[in-house]
Amino acid sequence: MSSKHYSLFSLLRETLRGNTGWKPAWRKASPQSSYDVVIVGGGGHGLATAYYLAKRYGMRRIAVVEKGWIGGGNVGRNTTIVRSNYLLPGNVPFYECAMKLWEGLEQDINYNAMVSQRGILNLFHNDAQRNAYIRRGNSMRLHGVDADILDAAAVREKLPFLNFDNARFPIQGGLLQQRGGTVRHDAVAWGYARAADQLGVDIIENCEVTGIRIENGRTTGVETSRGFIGAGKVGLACAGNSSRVAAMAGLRLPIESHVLQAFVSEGLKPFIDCVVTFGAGHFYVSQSDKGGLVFGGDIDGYNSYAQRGNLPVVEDVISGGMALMPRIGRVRLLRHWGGLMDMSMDGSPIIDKTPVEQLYLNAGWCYGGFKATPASGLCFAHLLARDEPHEVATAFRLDRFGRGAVIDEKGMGAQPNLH
Amino acid sequence: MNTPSKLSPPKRTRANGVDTSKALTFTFDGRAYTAYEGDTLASALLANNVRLTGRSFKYHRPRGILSAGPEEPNALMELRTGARREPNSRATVTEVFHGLSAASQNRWPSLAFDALGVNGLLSPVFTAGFYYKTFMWPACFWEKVYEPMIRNAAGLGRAAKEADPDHYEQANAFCDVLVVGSGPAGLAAALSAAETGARVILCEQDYLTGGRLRAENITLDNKPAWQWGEEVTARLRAMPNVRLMTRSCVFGRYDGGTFGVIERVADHLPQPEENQPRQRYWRIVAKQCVVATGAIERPVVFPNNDRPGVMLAGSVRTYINRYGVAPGRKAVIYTNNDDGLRTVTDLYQAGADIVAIVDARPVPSPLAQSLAQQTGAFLFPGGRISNTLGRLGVAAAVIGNKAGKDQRFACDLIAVSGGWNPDLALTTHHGTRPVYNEQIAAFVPSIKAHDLHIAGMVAGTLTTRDTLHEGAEAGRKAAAACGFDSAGTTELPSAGVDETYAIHPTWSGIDQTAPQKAGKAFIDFQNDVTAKDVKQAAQEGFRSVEHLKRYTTLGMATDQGKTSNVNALAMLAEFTDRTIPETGTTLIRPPAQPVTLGAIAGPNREKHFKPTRLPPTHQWATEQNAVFTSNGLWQRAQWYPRAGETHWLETVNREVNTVRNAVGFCDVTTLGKIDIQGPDAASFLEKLYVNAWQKLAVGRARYGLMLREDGFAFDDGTTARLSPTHYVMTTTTANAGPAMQHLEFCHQVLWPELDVQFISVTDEWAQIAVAGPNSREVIRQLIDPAFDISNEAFGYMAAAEITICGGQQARLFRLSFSGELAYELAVPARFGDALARRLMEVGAPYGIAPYGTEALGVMRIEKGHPAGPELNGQTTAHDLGMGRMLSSKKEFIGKAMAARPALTDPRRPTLVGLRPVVATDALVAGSHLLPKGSPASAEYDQGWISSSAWSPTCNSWIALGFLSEGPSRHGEIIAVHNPLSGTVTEAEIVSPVFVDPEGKRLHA
Amino acid sequence: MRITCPHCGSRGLEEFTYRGDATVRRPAPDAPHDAWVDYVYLRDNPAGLHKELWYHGNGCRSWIVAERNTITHEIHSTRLATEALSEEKSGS
Amino acid sequence: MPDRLLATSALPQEAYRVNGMMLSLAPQRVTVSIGPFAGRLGELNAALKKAFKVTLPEDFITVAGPDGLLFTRAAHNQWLCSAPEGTDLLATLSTACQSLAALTNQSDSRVTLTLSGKGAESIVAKLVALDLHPSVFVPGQTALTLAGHVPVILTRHTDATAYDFTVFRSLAQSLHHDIFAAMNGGIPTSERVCP
Ligand SMILES: Cc1cc2nc3c(=O)[nH]c(=O)nc-3n(C[C@H](O)[C@H](O)[C@H](O)COP(=O)(O)OP(=O)(O)OC[C@H]3O[C@@H](n4cnc5c(N)ncnc54)[C@H](O)[C@@H]3O)c2cc1C
Ligand SMILES: NC(=O)c1ccc[n+]([C@@H]2O[C@H](COP(=O)([O-])OP(=O)(O)OC[C@H]3O[C@@H](n4cnc5c(N)ncnc54)[C@H](O)[C@@H]3O)[C@@H](O)[C@H]2O)c1
Ligand SMILES: Cc1cc2nc3c(=O)[nH]c(=O)nc-3n(C[C@H](O)[C@H](O)[C@H](O)COP(=O)(O)O)c2cc1C
Ligand SMILES: [Zn+2]
Repeated sequence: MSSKHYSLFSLLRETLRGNTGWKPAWRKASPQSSYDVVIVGGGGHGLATAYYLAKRYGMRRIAVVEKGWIGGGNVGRNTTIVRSNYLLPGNVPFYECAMKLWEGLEQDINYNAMVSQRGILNLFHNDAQRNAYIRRGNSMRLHGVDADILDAAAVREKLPFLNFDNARFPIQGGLLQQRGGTVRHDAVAWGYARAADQLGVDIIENCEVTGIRIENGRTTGVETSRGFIGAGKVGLACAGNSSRVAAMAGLRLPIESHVLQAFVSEGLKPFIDCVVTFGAGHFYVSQSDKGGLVFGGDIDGYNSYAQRGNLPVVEDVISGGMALMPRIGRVRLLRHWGGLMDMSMDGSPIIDKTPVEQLYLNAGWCYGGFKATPASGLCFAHLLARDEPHEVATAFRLDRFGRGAVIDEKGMGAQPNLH
Repeated sequence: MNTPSKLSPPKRTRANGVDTSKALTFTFDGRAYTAYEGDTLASALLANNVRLTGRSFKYHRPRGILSAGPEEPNALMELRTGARREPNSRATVTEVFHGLSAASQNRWPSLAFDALGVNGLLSPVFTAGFYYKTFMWPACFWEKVYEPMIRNAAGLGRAAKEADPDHYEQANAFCDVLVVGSGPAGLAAALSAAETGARVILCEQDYLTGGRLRAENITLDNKPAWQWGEEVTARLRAMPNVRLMTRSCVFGRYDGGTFGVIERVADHLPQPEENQPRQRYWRIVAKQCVVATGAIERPVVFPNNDRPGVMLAGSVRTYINRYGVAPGRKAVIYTNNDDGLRTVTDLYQAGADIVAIVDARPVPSPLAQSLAQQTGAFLFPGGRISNTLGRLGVAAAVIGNKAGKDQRFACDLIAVSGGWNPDLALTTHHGTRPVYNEQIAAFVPSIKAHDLHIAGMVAGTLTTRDTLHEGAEAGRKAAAACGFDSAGTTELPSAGVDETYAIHPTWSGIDQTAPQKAGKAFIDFQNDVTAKDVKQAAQEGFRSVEHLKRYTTLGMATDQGKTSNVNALAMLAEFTDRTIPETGTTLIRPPAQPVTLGAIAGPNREKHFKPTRLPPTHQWATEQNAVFTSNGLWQRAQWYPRAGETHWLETVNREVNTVRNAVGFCDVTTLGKIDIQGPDAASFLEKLYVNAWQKLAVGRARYGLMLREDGFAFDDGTTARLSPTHYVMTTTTANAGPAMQHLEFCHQVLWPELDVQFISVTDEWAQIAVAGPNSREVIRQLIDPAFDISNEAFGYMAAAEITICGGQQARLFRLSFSGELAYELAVPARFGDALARRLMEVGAPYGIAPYGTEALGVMRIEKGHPAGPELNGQTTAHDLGMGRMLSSKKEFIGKAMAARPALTDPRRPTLVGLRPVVATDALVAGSHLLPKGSPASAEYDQGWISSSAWSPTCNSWIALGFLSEGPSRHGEIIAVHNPLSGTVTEAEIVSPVFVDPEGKRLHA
Repeated sequence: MRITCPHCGSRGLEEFTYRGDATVRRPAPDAPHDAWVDYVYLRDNPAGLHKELWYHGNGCRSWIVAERNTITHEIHSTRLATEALSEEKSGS
Repeated sequence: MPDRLLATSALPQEAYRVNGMMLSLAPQRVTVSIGPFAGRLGELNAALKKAFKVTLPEDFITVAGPDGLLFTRAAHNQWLCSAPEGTDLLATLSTACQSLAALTNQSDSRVTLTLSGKGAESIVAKLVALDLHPSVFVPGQTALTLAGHVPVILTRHTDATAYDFTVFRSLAQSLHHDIFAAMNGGIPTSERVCP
């Protein structure tokens, strides 16, 4: 038996063998001349799509083409928060579908992605925020999603070190989703890649899509840095680069690309055992299994493809952290980085066909697409296989902007940098 | 100082950086030791023969001091105690002060005996990425068993438990030329730039300038090189155009020539002096920058290369020359380049025995031969160290000769040099990856930027002489780019002997055929990543350097791979049959060194996290014992409790009743006020608001609603016309800023042809609402007799400029948010306080009382006025029951998109009032509305409650909400679901106007 | 990042607010629905030079059209929106 | 006839002194904003020239007219004109400018704090991200900028070591606290204090 299946047993056996039997987690595939489906983008969404296409929809001859190394995009640079605490009916069932898939992920793909349901607590600091969270929590409950409202005393019991007594905006309570939490980001990419690979999907790294070939209004394949690859269907899952790739097919999207930064502190003995978001500033935090405080805040706020941010946001985020947790004053920042957000005009995603035949789009995830990964993959696979939206993704249509059926959780309107 | 003799450190010789006349005492793990001023914690521990300083992250291996700088991966400690506890502090850059207490971390029960050292035994299982392959069964065990186990072992030091008691500052500085680093390159650069007259800032992270000049036993102008450094430093300090910042680390290069810098103002003191910041975060904006950050030495990878006593060769020299401490008495030197051989000389001169010189280069080095002869050391040309022995530190080295035969040598120090890596972090922060330079076997900066110059060791330049020249040249060029030209050239000292640096890289440093027999060969010390892990990762397909990093955690520790990255990727290249350039290197990100979070936040903490805006009556309200609440940045009185009132609701009910039955007043200054003037002012308003404005009469006000361009409601308020070309607009408190921005956008970008001017007058006018049936009488007491405010002369929605109190200029508006007869009276802000006091006086006979935002809120709900919760950015004019306000006769912002089908769908939830069937059943805002009798499930969800209150006027709970087809459902009983609290309440759908629907009161 | 306000000179990012693409033009009131959808929602979102609107709200309150490279963040030019637009209207 | 209302200051009158510097409330002045209507700047300047022998400064500086009048550029198309307490400035300007500009009373909108003393520049530098070098931010110059999170009109006195922070009245206490905290923190040792 090869060391393909992961388990404690295989681990022990390999230990005895000096760890010489491990196989590559996924093959280094080279492009074939054509596939039934080519997914552009080896991020979480692209890889999950390929996996579900093969696993649930029985498709074969699938390729994922990735311009760099898989997981080098946002799936590998996000703050790992998963939750389904949404308000609007277009969103809740979809994110809850994702949450359920996370809950069974390890067994499904035989990879420990460390899905950790340690809870997510959104703090509120005034009555209006509280009422908005009650509305949201109730919406979740009506959709069968877990939600609880904590008052200030309950929050204090849970996280006694937050700033309760000397705060500019005192904590009044929080909305807790206990099933929310974190998932080890890289493992999601690697786990889906490995699982898809085992079902025969070609994962082609260092292969940049440079053009989309369209003949008679119909997509026939993609031009890449490694040559033309023919495709029955092409699915775009390029996150922050969606507009650039869609432009290859002459499409303009309701999307702007923005930078979001993330931060990690030096490793510390664990003291935060859930995800906390500050309601009076731009700050959210969790503590990784290595001990680093992983945190973030607002987007930098201007169009960018640079994958790095600027100082004002660094200051804004860190002062939010200090306002919330004055005990971290002497803790040090270890590293900060950025990712490219595909900020849509209403802050919600798009999983839909495009006006170009056989070209499909999965985009507009803003800063919240990591939590969506399994459902996004499933629904995109469904759309690619069946040519109709999955039942939990019926709201994510491209024409919703024209119709006015926008899904605007924050009520910020058509300005991507405000979502 | 009276210290026991057994504590006195060995005599320091030649130390150019410590003052041996000033002894200090500090403790490490509770034991007291002596140090001198100028010592780092590391140099002091070494001087006291303390070698074991920490435990590694994963295997809890004993670790000692590896380096003498910020790259230190091993000697991390908790400094200070209590609220000032500072985890993960590198002993190598910690200045000792009298009374410093340091403690080792990540060990239990003690540093010498660490129970988790057993992890080392499990290391064959704990291979790269092992956790991805297991802990999956049973599923529920992850959160309950496995993860807690992992988290129990996670982390290094402990964050303080209490709020940081120190304070921090931010500051800005600007210059022509920023020079980073004060080694020979940086000093020469700063000098040559400064001599042109350019404004120069020199930042050095160390507390002393000089860089390697202090570490090396070399001369400049026939004097010890460090003396030249001190002279130049003194000259720079004296120049008026130079700012010299020591203890200041440039941690990041950001866009637009902006650099982030942390100055450690008081870390070398027991605690900051009163009011002194602990650290200061600088934003430095430089037109040009010279990066002269030097280089970091690489360790060599060999089995058990992590024992305390294995130290970087260059750091050994630093301890000898700068601190006067020889880190060992019997030394083995292991090098693959000439630079490492200097350590032989320095150690020998410091009185140490040189046991062996292992020169890994295949071609024997003549320098090594002569040094061996001179020192009597065994020489192993082409040799390697195949193992080390010792329990809590090195006791012997096993050295293999060229032929592979092993020999064992007792020693207490192994000085290693695998070559030098330019410290090029700042050159990569914009994403430029460095390129590999074969000659020095290291990555060098590749960046080409018009505002960045690179000089010295960081550029890969090796000799002191070249470094000096390159520095001076860089400084000159940088200054010239700012328009400063110098006639002369900077005078540079003459360097002594030319150093040589012939390197032959020894990447794996281990016998590839049997790498792990002897023990683990560490690459990343802190994260315990070994050569074997790299090999396994490659085997599992993690061939990209970035994959390798993430799969093995190599380079992700507090040192960010400063000593490990290049060794690792070179080894990966070997394992995957690629060249080093093909393999590439991982991206370096800011901060160049870990920076204190408190410093970045600066003074913006606790109560000063954000500024506070105070309305003009704040002081008065404080005297009235008001309870305050934040409304954006504003502090507003929420209610005014009186003696005997036991619950806030009692107070609020009284305030509401006072307004409804007598008269109350409330400071509404916080509403945005914009003065709009110009021939096109009316046309401008027509564009902004959905409703018509041209025909509004002078002296009248009108309610207006603004949409966003996407057709959803943006803001509302009343706007009054003071003259044909003059209006005053009010906005909500929350949208005062955004509205101003919106107006500027409309004026400058959309309709620049409109001749209109506007300016905020929010702060200019103290505006107080006076409401209640007695309000007219109260206003009459104030108003000058010339003005007639009878209902006939000054009806509902009238507006006038008047005088009060004997000539005081004021504005009076007859507006009502409460639904009562009401006015808003505005006076210049400085009179706001006096106006409140006067209202109390003149209103007393009429039963006046102040009311706060809570009563205001209750009354606006009673009257059905939308506010923030209704104008939440998701609602349309139609939803708010204002669909008919949308003018069909004119163009306005949002008109086109408001007509989209989904926005005009009659099934959209629309504003309604709700009244519980049982008056005392609370209606909770945020509850959802479902048809009576339907299951609590989203498919039956028809709306929600946006605002609710106990209405003392109706003697019932009341609420505003949005309900599908609401207006046609008045009278229906609906179920109000609040599953969060498990309650379902029945309520009747009613008109949103609960009080005085005919508007009699406000027209009274 | 620093932006040169034509009035105030070089200032830090924190003084400005962003509004995105400066090339979109508000359609005529009677323009077809699609033109409005385009204007409000669709963007080129280029990687490279981008003409964009910034508001110097914590300064002189000017709206500024900046040409900025979205890959390098380098700003090539800044102009007052009023001037840039009036030029466009006069066709120069 | 009721008594006149008494004015209240947004901040206590007393000056704060620390580390050789002083933070004080500048004397209250009367202020009116001038917003020239479209295409009327030329006429307006001519009218101002006639009435006060000055024109609105194109640069962000303050120019002095007769009787203690000061004109400061205060936005892209707005100026603030101030005069000593007691002047009926709005009337004076209305006469002079007729309908060439929007005039709005701003006397109570803002409060001016003066920071003076040796080293004041380094305190300003803690709050304001502007190059304060006297060759760049020259004496007499004005900048609309942020002091920390608070928008201000910053003016350097002609005697170079004093600065005026003109701030919205509601934010005056907050800014006062911030400046005072910065003063307390002292002058950075790397600072070159202009004599
Ligand atoms: C800092 C940060 C924090 C975040 N935090 C969270 C969080 O806490 N919770 C959450 O739910 N979400 C979070 N997100 C958002 C989330 O990471 C993304 O929405 C999600 O990962 C996007 O989907 P993806 O994984 O498929 O994207 P990616 O991983 O970005 O995948 C897209 C891939 O497409 C590839 N590609 C692009 N163009 C081409 C081309 N021409 N040819 C071939 N390949 C191409 C890219 O290289 C990339 O690998 C965060 C994002 C960032 C940056
Ligand atoms: N020939 C050889 O084998 C060899 C090898 C190594 C060094 N050297 C010698 O070392 C010297 C190198 O001179 P140099 O000036 O290039 O380097 P340096 O190491 O002397 O000086 C660099 C300085 O920059 C500082 N620094 C680094 N990063 C910083 C940051 N982010 N912020 C603030 N300060 C920072 C360091 O503390 C240090 O003081 C030369 O004399 C050279 O000959 C020679
Ligand atoms: C959840 C999470 C935790 C991280 N923890 C660490 C860490 O402990 N140490 C570290 O060096 N980097 C850490 N990183 C950051 C990565 O090193 C890296 O910066 C990030 O994946 C983006 O890649 P890039 O910087 O190469 O662009 C972490 C990243 C994420 C998403
Ligand atoms: Zn400006």
